[in-house]
Amino acid sequence: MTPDLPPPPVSRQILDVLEALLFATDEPLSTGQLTELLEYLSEQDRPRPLNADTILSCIAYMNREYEVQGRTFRIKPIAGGYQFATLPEFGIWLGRLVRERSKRKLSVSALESLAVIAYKQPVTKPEIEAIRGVNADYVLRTLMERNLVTIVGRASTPGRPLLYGTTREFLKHFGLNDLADLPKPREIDELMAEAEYEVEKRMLRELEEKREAEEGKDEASGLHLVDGDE
Amino acid sequence: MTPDLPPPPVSRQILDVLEALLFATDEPLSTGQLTELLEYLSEQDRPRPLNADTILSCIAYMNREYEVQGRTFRIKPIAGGYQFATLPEFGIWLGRLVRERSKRKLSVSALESLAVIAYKQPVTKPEIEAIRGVNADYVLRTLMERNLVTIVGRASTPGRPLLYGTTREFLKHFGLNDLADLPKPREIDELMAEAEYEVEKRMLRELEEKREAEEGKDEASGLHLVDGDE
Amino acid sequence: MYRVKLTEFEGPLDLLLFFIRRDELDITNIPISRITQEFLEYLHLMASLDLEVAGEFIVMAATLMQIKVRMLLPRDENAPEEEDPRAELIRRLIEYKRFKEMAQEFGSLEEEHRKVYYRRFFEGDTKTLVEEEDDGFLKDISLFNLIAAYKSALDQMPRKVVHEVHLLSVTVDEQMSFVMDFLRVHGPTTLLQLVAHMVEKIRIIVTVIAVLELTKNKAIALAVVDGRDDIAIRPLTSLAPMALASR
Repeated sequence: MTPDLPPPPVSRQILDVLEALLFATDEPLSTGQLTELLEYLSEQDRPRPLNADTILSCIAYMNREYEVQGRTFRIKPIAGGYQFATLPEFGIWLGRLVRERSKRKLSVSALESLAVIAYKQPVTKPEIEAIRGVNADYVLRTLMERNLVTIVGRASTPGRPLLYGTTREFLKHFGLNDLADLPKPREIDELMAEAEYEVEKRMLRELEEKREAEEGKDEASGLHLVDGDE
Repeated sequence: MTPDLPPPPVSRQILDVLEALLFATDEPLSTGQLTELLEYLSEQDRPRPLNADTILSCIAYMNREYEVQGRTFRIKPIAGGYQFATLPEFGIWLGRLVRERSKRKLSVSALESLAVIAYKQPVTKPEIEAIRGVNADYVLRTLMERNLVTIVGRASTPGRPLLYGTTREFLKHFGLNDLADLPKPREIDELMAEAEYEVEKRMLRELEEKREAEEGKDEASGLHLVDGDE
Repeated sequence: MYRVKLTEFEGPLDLLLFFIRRDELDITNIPISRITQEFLEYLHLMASLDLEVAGEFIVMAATLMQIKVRMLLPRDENAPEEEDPRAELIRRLIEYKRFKEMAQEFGSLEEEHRKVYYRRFFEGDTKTLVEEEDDGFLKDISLFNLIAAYKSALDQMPRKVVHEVHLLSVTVDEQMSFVMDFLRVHGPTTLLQLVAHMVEKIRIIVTVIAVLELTKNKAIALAVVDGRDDIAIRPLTSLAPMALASR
């Protein structure tokens, strides 16, 4: 059914390792980097010669395989290296994915403002800005667009500034029944403070490591009772 | 050359879109999300029926293809969705390449606390502490910082303590599809029975040792501890 | 005497389980004096190494001694079916042991999954963006992220916020007129253009309020300016003819 491919330029094992490396990397890999990584292969498994040309012919071979097998991705040269990429004709489908991805995260500053509003509500913009030290216009707008924050009234202070508060949507997202369910400042401090016990445990661990290093001996686990003075 | 595959369950075009989507996603996609994304296909191109089962049979079909074609990755169920992942046997190569925070091993105290939270969720901090017998502030904070655990609400008991539960990231970290995939903890009865059995084992061993000592002969069984004096 | 080699224990229960495992004791029938003795020796050792003994260990030592004493007391004949003084501790030990086992299972799951890698570099993929309405903005943001953000906001709060309160005679009504006048003169504008010449923050704030007020009154309409942090403003009510001519 599938047209036959010429024999691979190197062993299947090398092709497999290359494929896995290119699949899992978080940045394009240059032929130099790939050569280096393949050097971990045992002497007899290594491609001969092991150089950039070998790598390039492997990549070309794999791409032919993907084409013949009707795969929707190829290994592409990107930024001085090589990387898997889906074929451009699927861009419209990936666009839908990416849109969702880019919307996923609230920015740090939006999250901080949201937190301030949640805890201080009803709160005016100047109050939010006083705590965060920066202009809050943009984040407030974003949060309101996302229906996490809403205008809840006006302060009775001069100028009658608008008051902001969180929405039902906000409660729903964080699994809260009502605002009283928000962790209290005291609880937050508890969560954020390092337990003293941990400090001791770390000390103990360090001591232990030092001793082991000194004694230069290996040990399994737990309290070891050693027959001491004899 | 390659063994023949059965005919695909849907048109090649649908398989291609699915493959491209799964290849390009950085988050597991659920069958629901995939169904939704496929709904953008024109009416006549859409798989019929377009539901979770159709998606699942497509994924199974593609994984068979990858296997037959000797690919080093598969579509894997994870955290309620599907995502491409490398086969574990290539982990050793990728470990050299990737130094990810998320690949960092969890400490014993983190694993213990996670176990308690995973099985008892939603669970309060005092409950976790009661089971482990130690303060849980630090470990809870670490687990939350790594997004393995989150606050899921408040208990209705006096003082309304915060409730903790595991996250999607938790499932992803352990390669689980959902909480039902967690290994089952042993029943208390079984542990009790085993404890008693251990005593018998010990008695048996002592008996054994005594006999061996009497016979003055060496032994092979790993049960025996060498005591030095001859 | 024994020399004791120290390693890390997850807590007093972990230490007790260690003694039980090492000496192959029956967890359901703990020899309480022996265990108490070993436990105290361990604490003593920690103290002799100048390690501060964590509170949990001291509480456990007290519990053990209390159980020991209760074991020595003659049973009250009248109290029917008095529970073994060790029962609660045994329950806790078994419960803990159970989760400790699961922690080990988690450890091997983790180990197994550490060998699996996901694709992580997507820059090469060509994506064609599609307009859709958005949801899922808060996906993956937990309550913890929220409170961490709150704490961070408070921590970074400017140490001294100098509020110079000098009374500015600026009112919402005034600024509403100003906005309408501005629109009359310049035609459709944007918020930034509107406040461009203003120096006092309070004046800007009041102007923004005025804009919102006018929006509410349907005197003007607002729209997001694409790609910029600005808001477009256009009048909805009919303006003086000169405004139309000016653009």
